[in-house]
Amino acid sequence: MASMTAEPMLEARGIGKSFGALKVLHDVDLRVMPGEALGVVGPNGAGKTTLFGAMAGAFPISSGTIRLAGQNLSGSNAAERCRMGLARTHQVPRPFTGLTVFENIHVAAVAGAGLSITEATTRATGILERTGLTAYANRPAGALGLLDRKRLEVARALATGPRVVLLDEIGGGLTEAELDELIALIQGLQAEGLTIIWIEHILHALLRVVTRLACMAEGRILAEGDPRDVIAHADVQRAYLGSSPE
Amino acid sequence: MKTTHILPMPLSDRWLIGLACLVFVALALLPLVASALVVDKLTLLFILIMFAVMWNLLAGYAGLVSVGQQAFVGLGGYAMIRLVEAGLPPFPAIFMGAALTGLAAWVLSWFVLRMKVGEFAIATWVIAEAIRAVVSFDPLIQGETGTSLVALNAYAPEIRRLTVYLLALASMGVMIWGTWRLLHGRIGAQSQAIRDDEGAAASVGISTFQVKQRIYIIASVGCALAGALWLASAITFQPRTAFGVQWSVFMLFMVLVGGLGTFIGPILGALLFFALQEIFGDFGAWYLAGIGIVAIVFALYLPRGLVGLWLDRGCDEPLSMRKRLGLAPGQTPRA
Amino acid sequence: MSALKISDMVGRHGLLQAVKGLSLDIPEGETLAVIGANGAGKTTMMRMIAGLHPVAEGEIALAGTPITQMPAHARLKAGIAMSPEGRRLFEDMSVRENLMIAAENGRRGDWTLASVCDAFGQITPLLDRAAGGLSGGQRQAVAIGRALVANPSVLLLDEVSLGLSPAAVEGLYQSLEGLKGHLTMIVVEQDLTRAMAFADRIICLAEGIIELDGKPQDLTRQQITDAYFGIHKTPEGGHA
Amino acid sequence: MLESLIQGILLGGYYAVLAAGLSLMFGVVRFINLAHGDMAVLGAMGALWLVQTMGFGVPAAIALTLPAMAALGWLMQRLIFERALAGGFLIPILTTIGLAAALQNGMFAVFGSDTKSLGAHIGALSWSSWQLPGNIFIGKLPVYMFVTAIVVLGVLHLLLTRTPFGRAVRATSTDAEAAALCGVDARRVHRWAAAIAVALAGLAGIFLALRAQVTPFSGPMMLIFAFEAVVIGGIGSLRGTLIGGIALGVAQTFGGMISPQFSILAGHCLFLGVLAFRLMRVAANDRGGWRSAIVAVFLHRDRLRRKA
Repeated sequence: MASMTAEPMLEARGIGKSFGALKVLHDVDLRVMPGEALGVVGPNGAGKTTLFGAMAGAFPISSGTIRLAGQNLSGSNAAERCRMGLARTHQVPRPFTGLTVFENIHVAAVAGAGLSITEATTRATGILERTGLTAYANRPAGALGLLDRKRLEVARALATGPRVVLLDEIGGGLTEAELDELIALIQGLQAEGLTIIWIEHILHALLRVVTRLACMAEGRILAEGDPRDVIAHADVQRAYLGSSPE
Repeated sequence: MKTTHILPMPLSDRWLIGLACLVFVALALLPLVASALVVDKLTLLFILIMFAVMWNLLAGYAGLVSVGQQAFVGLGGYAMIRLVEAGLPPFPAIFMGAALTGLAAWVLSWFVLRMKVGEFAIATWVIAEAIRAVVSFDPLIQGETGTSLVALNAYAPEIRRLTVYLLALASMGVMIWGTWRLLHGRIGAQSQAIRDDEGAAASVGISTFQVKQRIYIIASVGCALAGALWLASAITFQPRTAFGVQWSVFMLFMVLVGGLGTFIGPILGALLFFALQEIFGDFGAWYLAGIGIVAIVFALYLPRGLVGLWLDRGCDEPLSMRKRLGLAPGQTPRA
Repeated sequence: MSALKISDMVGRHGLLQAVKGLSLDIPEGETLAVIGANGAGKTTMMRMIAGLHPVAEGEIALAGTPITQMPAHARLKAGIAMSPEGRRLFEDMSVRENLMIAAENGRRGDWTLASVCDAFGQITPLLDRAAGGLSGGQRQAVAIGRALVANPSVLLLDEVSLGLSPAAVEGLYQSLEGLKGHLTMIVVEQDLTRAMAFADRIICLAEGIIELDGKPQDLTRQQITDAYFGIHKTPEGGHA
Repeated sequence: MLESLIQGILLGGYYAVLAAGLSLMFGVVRFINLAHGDMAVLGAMGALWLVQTMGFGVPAAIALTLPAMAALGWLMQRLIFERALAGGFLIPILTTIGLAAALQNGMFAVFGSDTKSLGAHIGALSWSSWQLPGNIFIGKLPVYMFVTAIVVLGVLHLLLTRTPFGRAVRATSTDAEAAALCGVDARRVHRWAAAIAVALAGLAGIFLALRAQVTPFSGPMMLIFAFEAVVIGGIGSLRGTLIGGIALGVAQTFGGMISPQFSILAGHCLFLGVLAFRLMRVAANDRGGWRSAIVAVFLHRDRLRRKA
């Protein structure tokens, strides 16, 4: 593949993070090539969401470096990273409840991509269409159901014109039909060449999208590679299910 | 058919704005016929509306609940007194004073905007108290005794009354119009996003500190301007009154009763507060105690204020900040 | 006689349905293990039984008495105690105080500070230490002791071995063996092998519903793995 | 100098009692009561009314006022604060500001605006003093008040650390859910905590009436002092509150040596300084300590310049 020789789109090296005395991430290395879709799995408390927060700049990291297309991100805050092309969604959707769905996307397009009000309107309209939210455009975001809140998370991230999106458990709690819709959306983004990292515990959904899988446990990457191999990996089985029989 | 435009303002809002313009013109002409008492009362009303609109901008749209806006009310007046003392004519001094207060707000913003909500509310109050104490050290102010804007006595009372009235009317007009423009622009949606969820706002590229800082400075300049105008009509400056926490309490009452975070709410709240004061003001302390109880009742049972009553009936918010997208018939919600 | 009966219980987080119509009948003295992936609804289910999470729909009955609307502190007095996820010890207080709170506000019975220390030997030397300074295994022992000292008839243990060393897990289960049969236990356990060895019955939750329910000896590891990962739902496998 | 220090420390006892109630409400109930100072004034007014109108002695008036204040606190929690707490962070602020306005003006309407003092009813105690070596005079009343403050805070400390009720209070304040799992009814605990907090406010108000004057509008200043003491000492411990109260008292008496107006300003400055230091320390820790914080700030500035 051509991307093998290219520069990684997003690269995390030796990421460590402690909250007080509690060390949540130990020396995590992760890299994604442009256009790649990487899945991240792992049990509760493995540090997956913390890793996303660290990369997106939600809080400062204790050690390590993060590069976006070769550019060092340390010292830039979350807003700056977003404007540089690193967008994220939140595990528990965090819509701006006082704004309408359209305004949620519009404000992201204005702030994250630096568009004018008119340009942002055009982009937001297109994204509403893609994410199937057009019908709810003028509703307050606080009134949305869960699926639509998750769609809005994705829509808002897309509005910022990202090069990389970090998707955090956007499939949890959805029905099968809802999940299918969501997967179709993400597959579409992938086809357009967007780089994706997706944390998900609904494995069958993840496997329909990602080409590579990383499994985390206790703040470390246990295994990384072809999804089927990672699932079969003994350490991964142990992390999920406990000690193997016999 | 795909729609890519934001709906124009609803007809009812256009009527409302037209009506407001008419009222504005009528108010500008009113001194030709009205008595001195009416002019004075209306000046006070304009000042109250300015306070309410500014506090709403701060707390309702940007989520910065301050109990210390009296710092800027007092500083606006104090700066005016100092500028007049330095030789500036009193009326330009009103605006210069407000601008200087903006500078003070810029300095303070680096400190207060890093605090959490509870800390912010109290620390802004303590800062107001500290500024009051510092100001009363100024020999010109003579401690708690205060001073008077004697320079204003150079004007005939009618001229002074009329000038302050017109300046207050114009300032109020500019503030309402400016807030309208501001909230419809980039910063409006961004500040509301910060109010709803600051972390998520940062994650979509909003520079949260800068946006909060701008709103804080604008609201401070607005309060300073209103404070200086109040001084121009009251003439006497006493630190305890000018920096009194009652200003913030009034702002909070007007905004809460009218409807926090709505454009028209604070104006309604100011009108109601003014009316209550006219009707029950003679009851003095009992009236003010009643205001406190009304505030408790609103906070506990009607936290969205008078506009909330309207919204609860399923009606659209008048003069809303919402950007509505034009939808084709097939695109309306399924449910 | 059922110790705990849950009928069509629904639990929500905001608009998300975490528990989707769950029914369960647990006979007195049974040890039930609950397994399932993250987000399957295990912890929400436990919190609903303990009274920490509102029941949106459905009923919970304790020994025949409906307790659906009862607040958590009253459920302790009615006989349901829980060692929650994350242990939730009062970190600034001593171990003794942690135990005393539950003893003072719970039911009277055979379990006292002394008998808890007998059952969990490792607690005794820790009594006067601050709970914040304990190791993972010690914390879990204290959390279980704190639940026991309220003399419950139903004991809920969430994420029993999460974050513990193998030796600590071993010691803990040895102590728990002694409780089997004396009271009704519901145990959330990520370690499948452990769960199959310890419990009388296993249920596997997936996305808020019971995917599998049976006695350990009747279930194969493959069945459980499939239910756990939901792998049978991949396109190749078709929808089960 | 030494005399001022001693006076400042003695004054700190009063501030500590005032602050303890606020801190208890904040720490246990997570409720910021902006009417705390006005409740203190209400306590003072209640005692004054009992003494001046009903003819009770000062000790009897105190003994009657404090339980009444506790009952008031319990009712406030039950009727107002519980409901306000359910409405997020804004509603408690709005509610208690309204309550403050209602209390201040209500007391003004009932008791009038004159400054009042209990000082006239305690005879020689209000002005007599002990003479220490080095020609230092220490008022008897401030010493008695300080001792009372220490005793009250000590009893409160024992109540919180040694009794089942105290354990329930501490458990609820650290983790209300875990406390519920231990059979503790948080609402009941909150009501009793509010009762104690308001009784403490009442005691502080009586202290103020004994050593100086009160007016119906003294409340906001008392609230500010209470906040300053709480923040200076750090939220969460009675010892911290006592230290914060003493630090505030000492700052004010030393400030008062420069000029009378400077007294209160010195307290404000200490408060703002402590707050600024804490904010900077948090910001620095976020960036991995002071040194790297300074480096980061400069790097950051460089990059912004390059962008522009």
